Amino acid sequence: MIYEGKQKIWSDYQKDIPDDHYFYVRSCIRQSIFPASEMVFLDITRNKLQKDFFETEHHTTCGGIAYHSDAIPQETAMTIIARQFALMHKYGYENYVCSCITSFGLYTETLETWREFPELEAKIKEKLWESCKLEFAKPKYLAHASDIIYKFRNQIAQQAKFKLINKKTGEPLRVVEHIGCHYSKMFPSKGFGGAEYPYVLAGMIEAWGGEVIDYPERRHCCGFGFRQYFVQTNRGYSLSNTHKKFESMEPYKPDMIITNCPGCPYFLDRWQYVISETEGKTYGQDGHGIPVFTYEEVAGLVLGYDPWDLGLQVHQVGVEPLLDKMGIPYNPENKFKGLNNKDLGRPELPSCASL
Amino acid sequence: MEERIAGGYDPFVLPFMIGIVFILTYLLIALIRIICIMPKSDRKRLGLSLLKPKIIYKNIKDIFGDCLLHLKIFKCNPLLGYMHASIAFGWFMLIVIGHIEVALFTPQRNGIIYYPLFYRYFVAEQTPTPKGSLFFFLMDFFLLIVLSGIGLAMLKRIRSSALGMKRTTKPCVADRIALYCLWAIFPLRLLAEGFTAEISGGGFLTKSTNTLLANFFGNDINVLPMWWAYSIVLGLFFLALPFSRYMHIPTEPLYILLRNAGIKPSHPRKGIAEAEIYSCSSCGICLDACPMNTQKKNIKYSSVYFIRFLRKNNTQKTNEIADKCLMCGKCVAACPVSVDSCALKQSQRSTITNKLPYNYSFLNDVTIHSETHISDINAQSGSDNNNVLYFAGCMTHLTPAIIKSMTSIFETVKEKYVFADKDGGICCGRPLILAGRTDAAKEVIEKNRELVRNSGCKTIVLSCPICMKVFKEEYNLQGVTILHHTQYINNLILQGRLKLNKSEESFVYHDPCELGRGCNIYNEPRNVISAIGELKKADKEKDKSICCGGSLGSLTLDYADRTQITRESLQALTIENPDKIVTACPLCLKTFGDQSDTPVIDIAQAVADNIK
Amino acid sequence: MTGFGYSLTPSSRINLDDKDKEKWNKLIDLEPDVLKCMACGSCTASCTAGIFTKTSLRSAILYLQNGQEKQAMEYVKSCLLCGKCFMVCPRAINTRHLLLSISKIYTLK
Amino acid sequence: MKTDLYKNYIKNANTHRMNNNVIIIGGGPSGLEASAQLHKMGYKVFLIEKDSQLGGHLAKWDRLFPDSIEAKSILENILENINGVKYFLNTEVESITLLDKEYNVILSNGTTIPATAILVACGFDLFPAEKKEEYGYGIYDHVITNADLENWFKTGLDDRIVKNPKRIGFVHCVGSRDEKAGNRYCSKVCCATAVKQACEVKEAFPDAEVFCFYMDLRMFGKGYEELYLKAQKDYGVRFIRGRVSEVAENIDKQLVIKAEDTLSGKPVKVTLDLLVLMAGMKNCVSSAKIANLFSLKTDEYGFFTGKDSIYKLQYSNKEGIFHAGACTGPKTLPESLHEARAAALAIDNYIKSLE
Repeated sequence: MIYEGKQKIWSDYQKDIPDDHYFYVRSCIRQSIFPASEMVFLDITRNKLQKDFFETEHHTTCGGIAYHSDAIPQETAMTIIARQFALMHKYGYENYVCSCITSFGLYTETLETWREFPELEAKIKEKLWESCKLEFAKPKYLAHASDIIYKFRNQIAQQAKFKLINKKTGEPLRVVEHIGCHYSKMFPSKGFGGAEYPYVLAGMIEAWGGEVIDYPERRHCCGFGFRQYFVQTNRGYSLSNTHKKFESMEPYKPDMIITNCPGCPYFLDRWQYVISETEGKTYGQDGHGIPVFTYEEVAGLVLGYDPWDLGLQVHQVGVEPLLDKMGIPYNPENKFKGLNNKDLGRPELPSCASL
Repeated sequence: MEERIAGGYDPFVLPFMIGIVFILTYLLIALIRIICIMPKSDRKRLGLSLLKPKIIYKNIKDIFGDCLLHLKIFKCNPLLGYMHASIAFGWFMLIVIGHIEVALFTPQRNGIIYYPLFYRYFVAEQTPTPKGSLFFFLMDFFLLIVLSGIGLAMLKRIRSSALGMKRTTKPCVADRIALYCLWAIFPLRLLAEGFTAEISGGGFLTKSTNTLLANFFGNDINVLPMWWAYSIVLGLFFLALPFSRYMHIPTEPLYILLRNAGIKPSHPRKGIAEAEIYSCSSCGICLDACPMNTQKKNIKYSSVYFIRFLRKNNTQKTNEIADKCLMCGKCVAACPVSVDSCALKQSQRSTITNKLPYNYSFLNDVTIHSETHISDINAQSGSDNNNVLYFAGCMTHLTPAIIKSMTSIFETVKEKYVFADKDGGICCGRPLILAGRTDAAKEVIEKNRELVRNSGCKTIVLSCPICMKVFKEEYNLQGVTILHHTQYINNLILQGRLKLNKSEESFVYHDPCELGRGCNIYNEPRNVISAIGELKKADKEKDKSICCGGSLGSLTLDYADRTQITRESLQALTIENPDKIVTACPLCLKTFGDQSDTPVIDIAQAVADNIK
Repeated sequence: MTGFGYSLTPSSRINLDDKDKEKWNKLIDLEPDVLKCMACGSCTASCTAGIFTKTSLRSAILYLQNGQEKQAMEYVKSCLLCGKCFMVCPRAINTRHLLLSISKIYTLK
Repeated sequence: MKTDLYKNYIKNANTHRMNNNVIIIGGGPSGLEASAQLHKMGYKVFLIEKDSQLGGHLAKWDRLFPDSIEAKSILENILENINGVKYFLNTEVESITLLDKEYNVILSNGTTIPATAILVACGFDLFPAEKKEEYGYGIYDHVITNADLENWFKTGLDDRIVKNPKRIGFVHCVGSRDEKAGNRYCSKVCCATAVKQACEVKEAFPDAEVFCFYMDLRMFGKGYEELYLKAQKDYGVRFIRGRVSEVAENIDKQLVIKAEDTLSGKPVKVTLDLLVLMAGMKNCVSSAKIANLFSLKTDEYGFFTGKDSIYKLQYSNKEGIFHAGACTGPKTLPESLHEARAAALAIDNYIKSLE
């Protein structure tokens, strides 16, 4: 792998991200599965980076899951999106930041479609007024939340308490970055680094001391694929795709996986457990799985947040070996304690892949 | 004549005796082995055949004609025929007359095996008698005949072209020993009898030899050494015989018996095959017959070498040659011993290909195209049973001109026919047989037979000679007339159902291997062509016709070599500059069509073009 | 082990890294013409058995090239050796010998 | 006396040739050949080459399809005939003015040349293979282009080619017939080049397996189909009908190729030790500048358009300016040479017509 070659591509795929004042919208899936991630994101950006992030309870789903499952027509999805943009406008913002990759992809797709087909934009404008009586507006900048962390990765590195470095050996951790398919595969120019060698997560890893792993199936989908997971008979297919990725990354002995999509960490994490149960195979060291994180979780760890405050206890693959490697202190007893030390109960211990 | 040596024995007979005892024992064991290895049905067949007067007559005729007089070689090459006949028949007569001598003059020595051979040494005529002179003359006469044959044989070895052979076989070591012994036997006999003639008396040859030699060498010292030499050479010959090509001398009569009994080889080394391969005299006539041999590199694939390697059990070589052969049958037609090397090669292929897996379960679903074609509804049509079943065959579907012509002929004569494989049928099975896959072929044949039987047709017309051969030989369709379209058209002409214009065009007819040598159909196509134009002669015709090169017989012959054969064949066809080349096989038509400068058409096309 | 009601789906991908070259090389030795195929499909189009089955020399060669021996045999097992494919092959591939050779080599244990 | 008269006659008949300058832009095969022809006719020829050597791509090539003639020998043949032609290396056209049927051309080296006719023969550039990011040219260690391979054939120097490669792949149509790469056209020569190079590389590494991934095999010229057969029969090159869509590098730095074997309708994966990208032809980098300076018409890809595509291909839309070779579209070498001769004749006729 010739690093200079990649750098050239990275320099070709850059985009403008405003410095401040963002309208932030959450992700349906992440709110339920990785709730702490969005909390940490807002905490970091607001309190550590001193940025203005606004969010409103009136924000709804973008309709992406229904759209990609062919449950709603495009116009419906577009009208929902137009409403989110209208809310942003209503609250006086023009920089739209979303937490979800599916949403990001759909927003990009919608904006591009409107650009190509102005008559469709006009129609949606009308529909928005008919249904919500809101004023149509388009964001000046559209960014994914990972773009924000990417933009401020070096500031985060300056405030870092821990690095993506094996504290014992001093060597950088080997990190697999997995980019959500809808981040840049549809519109390569809309993502940092383009579609072939996206830089958005790789940049964070580099800035925080880790080493990026380039494995053959790095481009492959996590296996979610919407319909492949939603329909139970198809789940074997979803599983097989995840399996393919792990088989491909195995020789590189990754220490961790970082993702920037709602579905990916979920499937890369949960399917490791299923593979270990059905195939008897694990991909991490000593019979463990490879811990999977969202980029906010990693940013949080680097900045010294308590692992259990980051919600790492809800991961299927135990994160403790990684915390040990990075030298992050944690109290094992607190792992399953919720608010006010309320016992959350312990998961039935899987036969492998977890701690 | 009276016995000269008391006891009728001399040690010099010993080498001969060793030889003769060895060879007789060997032959007996070999015979028992062949009979034992033969499938039971074949044994039964052989036994029954030996009781049938018709076959007995044919056996005697063939043994005389083929083994002694070599009439087949005579037919194609008189000088070569004479060479073979003089040695075989001459020697045979020497033995027969020798025995008569013993029986007449020294009946007390009857049954002593060496006695007739060394008769002149043991017996002398003190006073000339007419009877004695007659025998002296007869024996000398046949000896002379044999010697003349030996002389020609030596000439052939030195210059094969002198005897009309382009090539001759390369002998192996045992062949050489036996050959030189054979060459030496009769001159030595002449010398031995010559030196002895002063004592024993002799005829025109021995007596004059005596006169000539006595002057130079003196008699007494040479008599015994010459008899010793004669005996030793004979003994050596017999010892070398089983390992040499001359094994054909004792084997051929057995092969004739087996062949006439109608037995066919099922394995390249069992039963009749064993007799067949030892019947090959390695004469090399097949070398010139083989169409592949216009290229020197292919000579090693000739039948004679195939049989030689078969004898040596060299499986690799036999497989290689068997796979290369075009199976055109030219060598079989030319073989003086009628060794069916194609059948042997086919069974050699079977040893491998019959083991290969196949799955013909699809055959169950195959049905015949059942639509009856009646060109004119007012036409007089007999009962359904008189329907003609037209089976074009796989290859014919690649030559739509044949199908179109046949359809037009059927319509012209208002034939009520069923076009069996109009929408494609299954293969006839012959290509499988040619590849040695006889077991697989059986399934296909069975299915086709069922289809033909179910159609209820009493006549089947075939356009492909490959189908023709297998239909005739393997299909067992009693009550159904099997006709190739050449025969069918010829019948139509003879019956007056088809009226043709005689054109100004001249045609040459190419005999397809499978139709000519395969089915013995030579005259019908020629009659048909004569009815539509002038029939010109080809350089090689009928059973000497050269394969078109497209044969399905060869498994490994490459395209360049095939093309060479095609050119060769076309050259032989066009020596008289015919306007068109006519053939009767879709494969020949397509193969020639690709290479020929002269237009090539099928006989059906030629006929359809000239319908009145 | 826990059952989930679904499991890994087997891959349909051809992995040329895993191809058994030994048999393929043997086939080339026996009938080098196999290399000449340009996948025109003439053989399949005119195949006698092809009317009733999926017999296709073109496909068989392709599958063998890809190392999928079992599938390849499906395309030749019903061949009648009639030789039409030899007549129509634009590259004069000795198809009948190739078919026999395929059967010979790929059924050897 | 008689010969003198004759010579005189000839001299008079061709005075138009001696009095007129012709400028030829581009020192590749067609520019050189046209120079040689015009020079022989008696014109004063000025050849302008932006590179530091003459010969264009031909000078960088090792052998030529279909019968592997050495490129060097062809170039030597061409160069033999340009003695007496004035040429400038490392030089480009700076400006041009038209003064009464005569062009005044100023070169980057400051020279000013008046010319009656100008032949544009600026040729083509190889498609920059790194633009097809998915193939990883300039990123993976063992991916090279057709030009790199030719250079290796010539010099034996290229670190990217390992000592004993087990498997080598060729990707046809890199940057050709590709809407995404902006080139819908077929580059014409890459198929034959790939097949030629496949044979040559097999000669260099007899134990290697060689794969050619093609969409359509366009072996259109005399001897090309035979070359294809030879590659299959004598070199055992495996042709797979399917375009490589993804290349990845594994931990051993080998290349993992994904394509579809479209003939069996199945995805194919193969691991290679060397991947050769058949970069197609694109318009020359300076063609836009030339087109601008001379007001010449180009097609959507930047290739010059002749007056028509069949009969007047050598004539540009401007009086006195002509085209030859690959500057009007992908051409084979013999075509370029023939066009050069045709252009020379067209120029001669044009200048004659001015008298």
